[in-house]
Amino acid sequence: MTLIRAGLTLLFLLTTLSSSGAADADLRGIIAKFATVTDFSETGAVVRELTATGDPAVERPLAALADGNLYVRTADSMVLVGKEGDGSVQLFDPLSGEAVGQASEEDITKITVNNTLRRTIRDALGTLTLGSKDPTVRVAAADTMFKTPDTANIEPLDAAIASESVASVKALLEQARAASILVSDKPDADKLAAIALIGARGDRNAVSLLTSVEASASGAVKGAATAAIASINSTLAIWDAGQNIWYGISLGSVLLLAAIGLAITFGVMGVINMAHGEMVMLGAYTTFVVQQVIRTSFPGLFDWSLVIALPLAFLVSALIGLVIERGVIRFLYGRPLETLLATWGVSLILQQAVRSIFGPTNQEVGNPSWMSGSFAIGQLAITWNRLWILVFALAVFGVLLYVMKRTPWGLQMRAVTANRRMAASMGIRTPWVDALTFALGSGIAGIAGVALSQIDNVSPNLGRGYIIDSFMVVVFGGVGNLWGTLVGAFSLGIVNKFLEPYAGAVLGKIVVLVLIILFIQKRPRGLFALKGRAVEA
Amino acid sequence: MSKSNTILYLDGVSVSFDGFRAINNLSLVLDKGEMRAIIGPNGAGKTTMMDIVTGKTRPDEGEVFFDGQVDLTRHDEAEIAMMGIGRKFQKPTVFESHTIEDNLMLALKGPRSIFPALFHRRSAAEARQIEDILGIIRLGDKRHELAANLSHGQKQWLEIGMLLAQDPKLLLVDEPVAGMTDAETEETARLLKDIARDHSVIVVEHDMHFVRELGVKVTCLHEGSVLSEGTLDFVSADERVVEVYLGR
Amino acid sequence: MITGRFFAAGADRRIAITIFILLAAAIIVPLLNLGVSPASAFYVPAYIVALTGKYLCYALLALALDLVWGYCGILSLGHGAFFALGGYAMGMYLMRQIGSRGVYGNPILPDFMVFLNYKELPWFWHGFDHFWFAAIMVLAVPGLLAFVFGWFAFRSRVTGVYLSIITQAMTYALLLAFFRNDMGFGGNNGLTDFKDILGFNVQADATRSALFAASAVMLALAVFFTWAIVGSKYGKLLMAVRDAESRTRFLGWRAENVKLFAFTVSAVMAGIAGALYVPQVGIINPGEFEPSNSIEVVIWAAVGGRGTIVGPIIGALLVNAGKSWFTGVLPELWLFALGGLFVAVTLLLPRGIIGMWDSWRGNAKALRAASVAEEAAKVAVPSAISKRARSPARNPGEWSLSDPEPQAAE
Amino acid sequence: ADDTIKVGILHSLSGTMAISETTLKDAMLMLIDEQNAKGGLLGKKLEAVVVDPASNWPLFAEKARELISKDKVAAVFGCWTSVSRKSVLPVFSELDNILFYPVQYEGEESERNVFYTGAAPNQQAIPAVDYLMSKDGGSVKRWVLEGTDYVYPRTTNKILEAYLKSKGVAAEDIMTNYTPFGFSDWQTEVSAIKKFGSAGKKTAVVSTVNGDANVPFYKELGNQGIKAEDIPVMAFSVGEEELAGLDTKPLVGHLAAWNYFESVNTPENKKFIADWHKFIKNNKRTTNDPMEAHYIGFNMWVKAVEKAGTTDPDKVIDAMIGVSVPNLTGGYSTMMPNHHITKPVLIGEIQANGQFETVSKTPGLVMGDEWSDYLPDSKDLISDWRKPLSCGNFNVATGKCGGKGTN
Amino acid sequence: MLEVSDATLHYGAAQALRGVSLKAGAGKITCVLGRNGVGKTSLMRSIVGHHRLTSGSVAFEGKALDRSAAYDRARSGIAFVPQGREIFPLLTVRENLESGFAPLKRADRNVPAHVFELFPVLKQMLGRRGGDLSGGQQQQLAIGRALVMRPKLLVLDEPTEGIQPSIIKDIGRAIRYLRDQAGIAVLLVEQYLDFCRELADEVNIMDRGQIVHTGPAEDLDRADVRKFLTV
Ligand SMILES: Nc1ncnc2c1ncn2[C@@H]1O[C@H](COP(=O)(O)OP(=O)(O)OP(=O)(O)O)[C@@H](O)[C@H]1O
Ligand SMILES: Nc1ncnc2c1ncn2[C@@H]1O[C@H](COP(=O)(O)OP(=O)(O)OP(=O)(O)O)[C@@H](O)[C@H]1O
Ligand SMILES: NC(N)=O
Ligand SMILES: [Mg+2]
Ligand SMILES: [Mg+2]
Repeated sequence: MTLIRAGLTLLFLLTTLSSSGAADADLRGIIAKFATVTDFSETGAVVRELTATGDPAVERPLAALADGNLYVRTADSMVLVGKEGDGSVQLFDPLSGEAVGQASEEDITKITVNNTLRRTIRDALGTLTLGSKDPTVRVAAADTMFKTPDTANIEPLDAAIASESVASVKALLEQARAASILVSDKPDADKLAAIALIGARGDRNAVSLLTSVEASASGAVKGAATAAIASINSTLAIWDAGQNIWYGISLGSVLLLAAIGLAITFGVMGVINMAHGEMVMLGAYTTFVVQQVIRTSFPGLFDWSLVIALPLAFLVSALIGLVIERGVIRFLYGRPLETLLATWGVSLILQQAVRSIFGPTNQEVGNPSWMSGSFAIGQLAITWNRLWILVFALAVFGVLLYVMKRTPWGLQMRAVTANRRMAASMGIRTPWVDALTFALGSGIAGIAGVALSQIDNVSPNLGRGYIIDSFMVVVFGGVGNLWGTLVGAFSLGIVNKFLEPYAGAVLGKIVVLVLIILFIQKRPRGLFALKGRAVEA
Repeated sequence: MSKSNTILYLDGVSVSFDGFRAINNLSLVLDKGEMRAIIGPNGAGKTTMMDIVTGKTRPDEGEVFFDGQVDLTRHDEAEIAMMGIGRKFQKPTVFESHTIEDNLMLALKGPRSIFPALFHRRSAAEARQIEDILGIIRLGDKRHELAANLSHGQKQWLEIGMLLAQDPKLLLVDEPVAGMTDAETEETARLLKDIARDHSVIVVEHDMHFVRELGVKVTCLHEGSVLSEGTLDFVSADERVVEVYLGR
Repeated sequence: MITGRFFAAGADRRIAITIFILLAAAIIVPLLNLGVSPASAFYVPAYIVALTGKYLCYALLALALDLVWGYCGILSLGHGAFFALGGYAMGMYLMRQIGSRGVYGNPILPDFMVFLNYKELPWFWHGFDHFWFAAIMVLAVPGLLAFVFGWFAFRSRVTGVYLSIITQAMTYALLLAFFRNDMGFGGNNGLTDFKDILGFNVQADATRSALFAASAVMLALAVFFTWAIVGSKYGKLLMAVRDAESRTRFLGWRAENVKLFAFTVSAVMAGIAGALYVPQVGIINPGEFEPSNSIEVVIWAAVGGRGTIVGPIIGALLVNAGKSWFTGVLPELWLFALGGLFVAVTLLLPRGIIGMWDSWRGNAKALRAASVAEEAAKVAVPSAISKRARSPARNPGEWSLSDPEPQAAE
Repeated sequence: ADDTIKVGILHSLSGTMAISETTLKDAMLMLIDEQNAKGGLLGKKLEAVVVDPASNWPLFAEKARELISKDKVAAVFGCWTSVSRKSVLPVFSELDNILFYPVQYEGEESERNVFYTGAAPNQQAIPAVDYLMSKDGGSVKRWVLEGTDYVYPRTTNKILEAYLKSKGVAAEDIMTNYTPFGFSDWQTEVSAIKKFGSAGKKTAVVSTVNGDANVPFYKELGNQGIKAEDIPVMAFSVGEEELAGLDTKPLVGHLAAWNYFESVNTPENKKFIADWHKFIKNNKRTTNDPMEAHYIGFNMWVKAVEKAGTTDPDKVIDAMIGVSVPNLTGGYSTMMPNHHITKPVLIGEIQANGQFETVSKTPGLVMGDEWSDYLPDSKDLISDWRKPLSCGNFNVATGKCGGKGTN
Repeated sequence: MLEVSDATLHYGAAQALRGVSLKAGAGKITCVLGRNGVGKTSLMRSIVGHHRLTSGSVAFEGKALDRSAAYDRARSGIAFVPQGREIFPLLTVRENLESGFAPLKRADRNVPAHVFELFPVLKQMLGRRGGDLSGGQQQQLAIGRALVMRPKLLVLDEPTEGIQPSIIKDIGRAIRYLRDQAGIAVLLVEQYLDFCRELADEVNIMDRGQIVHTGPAEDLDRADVRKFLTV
């Protein structure tokens, strides 16, 4: 490792002195050696040789190698960058990047890499790209160098700091430099300053670095490191609590989404809807089908796939819900318990139908780019998919609440489910209201499926995984009360996530269940229990 | 006021629901063996008062004593019923999937724990009692029918029958003649007067003919407290009662 | 006294027939298995004995559930837990009977404890080397759990769907707990590899026949006891509590005790079913706590006709036989068949097989029992919807005739 | 009737395990078809008897009994989870039939009537950890053992813990965590891994997370940005089938240890894949390790039946030992006296196309070790089903068959 | 306006109505009396469509209703105040009233002022849940709710049950007002003889599932008529 560093430093110096770099032919000579490597250590050796040339031009072949895109053409042992298309591979020159034709997969051999090599290349590229024009690349470089401190990094970093114009990048570079100072034999004063700088960074990487300093250093430096670690850890503890809340909220939003359709079909209509989970599943499969069509026919629209899937999933599930209501449920009003039996049967049928049509295995539903990755608020990493699911869950909740409380349809729904016969005598078309209400609940389950496809398996078993939790949420919150479902979902989510770090996921879940049981003793009609004569009936 | 000779003693009782005061500083005393008629506008708190006495609703404040010494606020429905307070509900509530006879059997006075019930066999005395009650409520020919199949008025009668079977010391009767014909109303009045000979009774009714028939002291509630009390003539002459209740 | 009633003229003929069939089966099936040559047309293969023995245990479980659900309106979605606990108690006995015949040859510790590095038997495993102790535990553990659980829940007046869901939470929590290897019950693999029961080889045909006979007799006994309970004044009270709980309170009955008794008895019955089940299937694993298992029990009872004694038994036998058969002949489509069956039963036989049978025969008395079942609906769903459930009693299967009038004690 | 030889297939086609097991049922049907195309066995056609034990353990036992007693099958290929195997074991020994069990498992078992064609812990877990400790594997110093809470992960982790400690890993450098079946909210766990991994030592996760829980686990790993270069995850239950439900681009470099990868480049494998695609009529369907195990097991059975000249289980069981058939990774697998087979161990990295790329392969074949050398109570046990020993738990210390006995 | 002819109704095996024929004309108050359990409620429920007649027919404004559902009957102008109130317990008083908007045109969707004049308590309690009201208040709500529908035929099943005397008088005035001003038909089941006598244009007396007498209100004083009402 240090050897590479030394080489890199040399290279850095060379490149800064003479920007022309090593001769093109030399590089090609080295690259050609990839054609004959037989194992990872040989590949590693070639990589080292390549980086030692110090030519920024090596970035292209190295990056390709790390991404698994470097190939050897069997016919002439040429080493080329490849880009997989359908059926064939586009080939490019590794240095110039010019297209040099196509090949089928049989005609070329991929040069394999493993994690160790990938990391080596990444580190090497990190240093190489310290002078990149793109600030994000420089940030990445600084980050890499922070995580892999080395005395040899100090000088290139000094140079980079001197020429850095963006203040935030500069701070990162300085931290990277401080990291390297800590592993150097610089005087303690420098190291103390470095610790202060790193302490200010306040993240886990800083703790990780300081921990190793603490272990190796002595005297004032050790003390400073200990103090810095303690101070970072105490702030991190606060962030941890914040993180638990966030995890709880996001788990809550998933529970809410899963349960909210049930809050209609069960909570409002009183149908013990065991097929609810399958409605969610249908929504997820709709997403899958939409993405399949997009992948094969309109690849450009992939980022829109969820937006397209939402209304479709609603329609698919609502339609199936409508069929179930007209075909089965409507004969069971007044016999709510039998709905359990019938919908259980329906759920078996739907599950098996999906299994027969799509197969028993998981289907791949991709995350659009805006649903991927994460961003940080302080030390809090928030993943985009969770955030969007939260926003989405709240939006669905809001709309539903509006429909139920503010529209004539909502009023009729509630009247019909309270007393179907009397509602009919008020001129309400009860069959319509029943059918549409069940379809609404089912449709909402369907759109929940779109969101859940982003974080869970899309398989015929998807629904079964949510049905118990959904009932638990609806009942815990208080049947027939939408707000109860909301608060129930979030409180169960948060309690669960606070317990998990201490009790572990299994015990945590057990504790939550026991808490639910105990809580119901205190409030036998759920969190948002309706009180008074009206309900005691 | 001395509690000792009273069967029911309410003093300063208040209860509110979500801020609405249904019973407001209500004081009411019923002597042993007395029958009292309670009238008052819809929503005056008559049913709520019964809820308080039978343990269904807990008062926010005030004293409720039974038989001079038992603090009813410390007991639950079953205990209160066991002490000897029986109730007929405003809306008839019977066990719909049981026959008329079984409804009465379950109400019959007797031990109220599980094992006696498990090994219970109907005694001749019980059978006779049920027979008598069936006669009184004129449902003898329907004795083997499910209570669910009774008309509204018949359910009223069955409830009265269950109350008789319970044989409580104090009877709370909420609107017994609602839905009855005039003839039946008279019948019911006779029946209640009969019962009142050795029981204490509170009757709530809106039917003034019926109340007159009973010929007992009348209390008129309004907005959760006593508005007027005395003989029916006295109360119906009260301007305020006419204003809020009887109408012109 | 109770027996007197049974043999009296008023005894329900159907109950008598059921008990007779069960007792006859307890004698005849073992005879046909052990005493008849395998070549004979009357020979009952051991495979069938084992299978039907298992169904009988399910039937007993369904009957136990029906006592609380059909007659008392407590829709327990956690009865599988009592069944499983009874099964575990028996499984622990059977594990201890293995002795040093386990793969590690440890005379004290069951195999799973050996390879999970247990040094000694956990305290709660003590005593299970005695059958009598295990037998007591089979009754006591489910009974006690039900008693404690019910004591809290009924006193707090948890009813309807809320009760259903906390029973479900209970079985779910137990599922997770028993999955944990740290619990000392063998984790996911559960307890298996049984050798002897009361000194007899569990694999032997004779033992299997004996277990079958025991299950049949136990079910017959349970039928008799359920019948006696349901027919007593307490049974009437049970139904009264189901229909108008608060009204019973105003008559001076302690509804919570009424329910608690039935719930505990039912849990004990379920525990016995589990205990008989385990030696016959050869394994007990936390999967038995699966909430969906408990839901299935509800479905058996519903298919057969809840609120009747024979109904749940028929439902359990039928659904499980169907499942065995379908999974063999239609391995890839059987869920369609089973799901279709459930839908069809609900639509075409609204009160289960027995309920429908009765109303076809216009049998007024049975009609009442079935209508009674209808009432149970009240438990599952809150507020007004449940109310309407009560009335199809008056005109089977047609909600429009129902009377939504709230039955509350106003 | 007597003109066919029946073969039982006991894999769940519904319920939670259908997701994994259905493929094996199809693979078996394919193998049986192919054998019939080659003329069957002992001059008779093979006939598959498929039943659905529906992911329900007692039902496994019932169906096994049905297959053997009613359908009179000559052998059964089936089960996935250990508990399903445990559930049917007594049935197989009582009715004396043969079960081929194709899935990697925790070991600690050797039954006369069962042939274990999946990996024992030493054929998967130990080599995987060895790889991670090696320079190529990144010289891992700190370990997260993440598993689903059931016997296989528990036992495997127990063995691994003992093994790691024997290699000088400190207790505080091992973090063990269990989650329930089908767990789907991995936020806390993944962030704990991240935290554990930031202690300045090279960290890896060894995952025995089972089945459905994997997809959300990997999705969360990807989203929280845990890169294989930083904290690689080595899985024992994630194969091509599981990856098919995932976008693997963010997961490139994470690892799995198996005895077979679809990507293995051998003529046998090419043919197998081609046959599979033809049989299942879908070119996208992947192959995986348990399929190979059935491939090996089935061919061994065929060979043993031919050797014995009969399908009589007793004779076939004896004939099985020593049978050697080609596996799909370019060598031969042999049935050992302990009813486990020899296999190569492959470590693969996940690629963007959902396949694994082999980054390490044991030089020779590894023999399945039923009794772990790293557990105190089983290290003295061996299994040898050859006569005259014929014992699944022979104690070399006491010289007796029947386990360890009291100590 | 409303014509019931030869209606029979069975509950399972039990017969509740035995060939009942009845007319209720527009601008008239038609009263039905009878002892408990004679079939009054059964008849009303058959008219509004809760029960399907075993035989016989119901015609409204000349159109046969036998095949139409309860909501279509409501939409054609029949409003019902059932025995036992049947208000929607979890809906607020306002929502209970608004549930009568369903058959109305958008422009008509308001609560007529006379509802609140008649039952001022409803105005005070608009936000309270229907189920929380006292029995008499619920009864007032049930009547008010029916009036919101602007019916042509108002079917009232014992509307005075549990209502305080002053409001009974108001209800009587209201019914008369509706008859005279709006010209609607009123079909009234009553036990309260005085109330009936005061209001009715015509009385029908039922006994054991049959109409045994039809005539003007004054007939109620005849002994041969009275006998049907005594025990
Ligand atoms: N749970 C509750 N929530 C809100 N208000 C309530 C509740 N229970 C009763 N009330 C109100 O309390 C008042 C008293 O009701 P109560 O039933 O006691 O009247 P009442 O005197 O029996 O009337 P009626 O003669 O109509 O039966 C009514 O205005 C009612 O609306
Ligand atoms: N749902 C039902 N099922 C079976 N029988 C019923 C049903 N409803 C009512 N009955 C019976 O039908 C007869 C008529 O009942 P109905 O309710 O029409 O009487 P009613 O004249 O309205 O009496 P009341 O004045 O008491 O309200 C009664 O004998 C009653 O027992
Ligand atoms: N054996 C397993 N993977 O359960
Ligand atoms: Mg009242
Ligand atoms: Mg009536």
